[in-house]
Amino acid sequence: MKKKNKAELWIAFAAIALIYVAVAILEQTMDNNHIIFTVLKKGAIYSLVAVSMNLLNGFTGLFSLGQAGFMLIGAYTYSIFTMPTAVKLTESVYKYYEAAVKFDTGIFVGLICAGLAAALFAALIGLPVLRLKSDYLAIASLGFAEIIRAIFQWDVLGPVTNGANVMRNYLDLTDVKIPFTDIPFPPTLYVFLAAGVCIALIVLLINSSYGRAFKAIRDDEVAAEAMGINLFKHKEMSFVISSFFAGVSGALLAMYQYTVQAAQFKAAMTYELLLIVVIGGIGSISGSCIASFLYIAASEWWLRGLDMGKFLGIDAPNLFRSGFRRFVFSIIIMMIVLFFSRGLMGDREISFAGLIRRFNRRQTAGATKGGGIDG
Amino acid sequence: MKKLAAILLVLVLVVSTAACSAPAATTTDTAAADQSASGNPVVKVGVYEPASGDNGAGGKQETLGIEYANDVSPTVEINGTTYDVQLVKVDNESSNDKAASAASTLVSAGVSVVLGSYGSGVSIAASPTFEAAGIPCIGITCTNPQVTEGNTHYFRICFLDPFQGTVLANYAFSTLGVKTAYCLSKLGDDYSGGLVNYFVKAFEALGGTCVQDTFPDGNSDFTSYINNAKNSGAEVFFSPVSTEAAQLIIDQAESQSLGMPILAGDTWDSNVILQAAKGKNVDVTVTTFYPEGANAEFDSSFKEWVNADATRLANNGGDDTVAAVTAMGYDAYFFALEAMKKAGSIEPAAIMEALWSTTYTGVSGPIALDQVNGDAIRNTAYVKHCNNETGAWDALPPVTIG
Amino acid sequence: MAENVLRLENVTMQFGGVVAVNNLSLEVNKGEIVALIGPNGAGKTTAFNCVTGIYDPTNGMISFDGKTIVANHPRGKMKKLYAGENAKRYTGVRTVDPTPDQVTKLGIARTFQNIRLWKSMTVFDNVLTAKHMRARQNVFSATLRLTYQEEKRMREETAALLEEQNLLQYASDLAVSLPYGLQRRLEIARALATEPKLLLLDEPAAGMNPQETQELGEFIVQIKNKYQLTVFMIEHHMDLVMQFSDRIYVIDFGRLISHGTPAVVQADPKVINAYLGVSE
Amino acid sequence: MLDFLHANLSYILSGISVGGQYALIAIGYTMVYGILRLINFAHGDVFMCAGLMMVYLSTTLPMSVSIPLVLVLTVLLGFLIERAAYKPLRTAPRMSVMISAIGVSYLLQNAALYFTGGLAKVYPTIPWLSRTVTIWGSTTKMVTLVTPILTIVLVVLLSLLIKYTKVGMAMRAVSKDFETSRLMGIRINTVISVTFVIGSFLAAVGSMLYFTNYASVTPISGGMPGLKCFVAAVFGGIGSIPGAVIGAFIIGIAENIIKGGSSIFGFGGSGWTTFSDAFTFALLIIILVVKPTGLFGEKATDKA
Repeated sequence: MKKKNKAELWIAFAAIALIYVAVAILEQTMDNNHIIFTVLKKGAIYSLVAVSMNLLNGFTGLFSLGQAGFMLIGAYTYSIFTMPTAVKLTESVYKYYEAAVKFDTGIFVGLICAGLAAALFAALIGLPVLRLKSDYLAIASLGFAEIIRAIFQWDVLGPVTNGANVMRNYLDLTDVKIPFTDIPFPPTLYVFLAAGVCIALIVLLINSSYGRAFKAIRDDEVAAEAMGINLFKHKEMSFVISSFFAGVSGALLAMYQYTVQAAQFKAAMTYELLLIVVIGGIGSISGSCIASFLYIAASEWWLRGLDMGKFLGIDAPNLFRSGFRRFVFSIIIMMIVLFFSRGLMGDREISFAGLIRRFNRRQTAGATKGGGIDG
Repeated sequence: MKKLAAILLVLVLVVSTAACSAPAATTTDTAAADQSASGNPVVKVGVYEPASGDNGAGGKQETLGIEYANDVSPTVEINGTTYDVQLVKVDNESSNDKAASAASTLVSAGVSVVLGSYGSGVSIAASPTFEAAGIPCIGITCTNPQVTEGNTHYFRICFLDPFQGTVLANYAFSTLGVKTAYCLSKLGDDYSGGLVNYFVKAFEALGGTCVQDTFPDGNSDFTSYINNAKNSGAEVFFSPVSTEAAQLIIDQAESQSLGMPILAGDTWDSNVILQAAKGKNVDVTVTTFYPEGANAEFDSSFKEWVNADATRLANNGGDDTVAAVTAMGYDAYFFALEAMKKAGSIEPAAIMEALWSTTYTGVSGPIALDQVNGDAIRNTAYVKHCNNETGAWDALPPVTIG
Repeated sequence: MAENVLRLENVTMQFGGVVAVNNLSLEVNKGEIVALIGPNGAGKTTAFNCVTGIYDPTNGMISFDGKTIVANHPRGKMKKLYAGENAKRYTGVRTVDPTPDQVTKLGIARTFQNIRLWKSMTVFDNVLTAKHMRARQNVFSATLRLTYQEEKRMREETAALLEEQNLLQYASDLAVSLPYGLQRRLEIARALATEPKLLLLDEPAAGMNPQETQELGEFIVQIKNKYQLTVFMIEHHMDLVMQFSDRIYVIDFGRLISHGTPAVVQADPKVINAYLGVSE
Repeated sequence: MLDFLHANLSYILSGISVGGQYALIAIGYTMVYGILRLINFAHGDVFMCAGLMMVYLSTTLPMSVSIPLVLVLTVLLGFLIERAAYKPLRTAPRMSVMISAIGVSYLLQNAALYFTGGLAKVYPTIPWLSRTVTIWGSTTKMVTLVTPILTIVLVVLLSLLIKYTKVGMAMRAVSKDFETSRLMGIRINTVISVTFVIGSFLAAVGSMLYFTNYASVTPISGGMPGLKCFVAAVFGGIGSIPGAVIGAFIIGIAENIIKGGSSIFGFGGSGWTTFSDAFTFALLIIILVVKPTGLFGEKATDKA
């Protein structure tokens, strides 16, 4: 049994390595303005948030809807930290306020601080919120996300957050350099690496003793507590870690978008993420990743034609007008929710043994428990 | 039930396979200059405008101007070659967070130049995406200075908020003779926030005082703001917000009997406002880029074009009023063509270079750009007053500064 | 007198106006197998829940290994509502209200009346997860696999424990896919994985036939000796209780009505009345 | 005190008015939650759809026809949503149903976005309700006065219905114990449908009052009011109808006082309005932490 697991692991590593090589090659050979790079970058960022949300909702069984709030904290922390001091001192961004933060950091430090800031807020919010049960937790975390948004828009904090106005001119994806050189780092590959490392850490966590404790809490809180698992400590841990990665992904989103504004991080964003998690399968890391890329590709690329008058070569500007894409998209989502309520992957992970088994149509008893992992 | 489920399943499959085959269709479009039906090479012009959300109404009117111009002049001759001009339209949904992805759609469609957007916020938010792709943009009616400040790819053909704010402050202080103004802007909105800021600066410099307030996104209850204005002792209500909010403000101003004139910027120059204010006891004055009637020829031919098609008429708000933004959109299109001719190329980089020295005389007046930020040198704003009986604009004397 | 491991002193648990456990005092000595019996609804599981920290008793004290682990007196609304005895006795005592995991950490493990295994986990993971509490690691070292030796040790111990329970062959099956009897046994194995000194079994023989019950009894004695445990159980199967327990406590309507060796209890008319109803 | 009240009467009037409208929506949330333990995220969007129906119907039909028609259509919409999106998931985990609710909300918003073209629609004027009246020096619309009265009348009627009719008793039974009620032969599906019908009806009435006051309907018009009404329901104690009504009035009034904060209290400038929405959620979190069952909620018994 152990040997087979190891083989699976190596195949998974090889598959992931292959994906990275493919991304690197694609980026060097194709026109970088092609929409596919938008999909890849945004998809990777959404994968990270979806996985972090899955850690909380899928693996620990905490139905939290605060993800957008933590992304906001991450995005703002990152933009405040990495905006060059010279930019802060001129009027170009802080138009109506005098910037209070008078230092700047590099990208890496910025990303870490983004995660830490989100984690810190999560630790504070977790104290009251995590004692609540299911729906109440959902609605309270949603409420906290809204409060965070209001705080970041408050004009009293303007010298730090630029009030409700746009943050820009911080270090973005085009500012990433290959270490010790001045050569720009391929942006898509960078996003993939950053998100990949984070997701790998989450996978390691889930497969560790702590991950098992989280699952125990999800399956049966009373039994978990009776077996010596401190509920609050572990819930808080899961919440803080999930928020850390939500913060990092917020920072990555800020890097990708070039500009960031608090108004973006509404409840609708959390719903969108939740739908991604559900489409991928609650409790499946690979499902969340696949669903993120599909979701982004569909909304940004494949279905765009529905909005722009022309789809599949059919020219019908009166039918395919603005908004049709989202209408069709929401119907598809509704069908997935109703008819495939377990999502693409259920709570399983992609595994090659599983794929081969399915291919051979030989269903064995153990088929539901593939052991491989995939980024 | 099962049957229904099966049918739905098939439907999903069809849609998703359709979705999967769609990229083939879009990728063929991405080459920069392919052949059109007429056999001419094509130059793509991106239309980056909101068609939905807060600024949807204005965005549609601005787009109409561009479409009309495209109808009038569907080709352009560059260095002896005739190109068909193809408009690539994308809806930025008036939302800053949709800006980046809408912009990258245009970038990946291979446009040579981008026109828009109505609303400064989305322009600022999308600016870096266009910058990274090296595509020049021409702001049509986005008046916030930050759109063009500190960059070399964003240009603009209208006046700026510091100018507009000053005009409005002068109008309030000198013409209306008021000393206290209540200023309402939308939280996190660059346009209204910026204009209020410049208005306040100018108004206070004249010796007046201002009370400022903001409302959050999605707010539709303005009664408390109107009461705030009344209680603050203000004599004028300055709210240069989106037309969406404007409708509500006008409606609630009447029911709460605001009792003071309302002053606003270019966004309110819209038939949406006229329709909302018609027959109501409100006093609305706005500043704008172009007064209807300034160019009779343009007005009448545009009206004819709009009335010829029900969709156009709907996009223009249901009547054939000529909005200032429409005239500006019309001018922006020709300004872009002029730049292409000057550049002698459809390469974005060449057009960007040429834009600095492009000049053009449009229906809204002569356009030339300054050499600092690429802003139009304009010193005239038109002032209009809403006639509550006829539901039309009455022109007041235009204001020229400097 | 033998050293007592668990000691309940005037424990009263009142929900609103209902007194579920009334002034219960009992002792469990080291190395004993003690049974708590009583008719349905007598308050047995409630008493267990007071010990394991799921409930916070309204009044009374519980000590384990000579240390007070639970102490409470009527507070707040209960001050007025309290219908039990000895209300004033513990007012001076500092309130101790542990969470279940703290109790488990002290060395009290339990099973549940209605089996509560972790549904989505394999047999192996069910036991392995119970070892989490005593693992010497933190979240960083565990995630980054810095303490992989600890993990290895836990896995080896889990395998050994399963082997001993004859469950190793099912290690990679889902826990809930096991037959009922094995699920009970797995629950005991999981409790053992927390390295307890005192094992609380809530109706371990529920739903078993006489033969299985007999085997279970022998098994309990066997693990008791092997791990030097003390066992305190709730049980309805009188065969099991009479044959294997050293002492028995009988409660009815939350009150202790009898206690002593199986022979003594069996002969007590109060016990017979409680089970069969008073025949006056 | 009286002076203060007089000076700020207009804020309080707006608060009472919007509070009453919130109450009508909040009842829908609290009833559905009471019975299905489901946060019906789509309820706010049903409210928005009722507004849009009115906009479209009134262009061709007279008011006397469109008002009842809107009520009927909204009820139908609520009924259909329950049948299509919630009923198939009756045995699924609660989280799935909640996600389905989010999906329906997303669908309704996007459908509205497509059909309206993303533009705000002007709500028609309902003649009598839109009249301007002056009370004690404050001007307002007739609807401001009508709302609280109508709300209270409807709530009383609803309470009577729940207390004395057979279906009302069934509702109470189902909300106490879903499984046992089913075993006792109560037709669960009928009860649930009736709940949705009542909820949607009240939302439709609420939409008429709300949009008469704030006469523009956009696809996201239902979002914020929906969320606030849910908060009102939680605040009052979910499952409790008087609780939802009182919660809604408190939130409506408090929100308007905060919007007028700088004028009423004389300090803080425009900082107040930033928090007018956040305040609602702060209130929610405070009540959840201090008294998780809300003001009038019953304590849920949890089996260990």
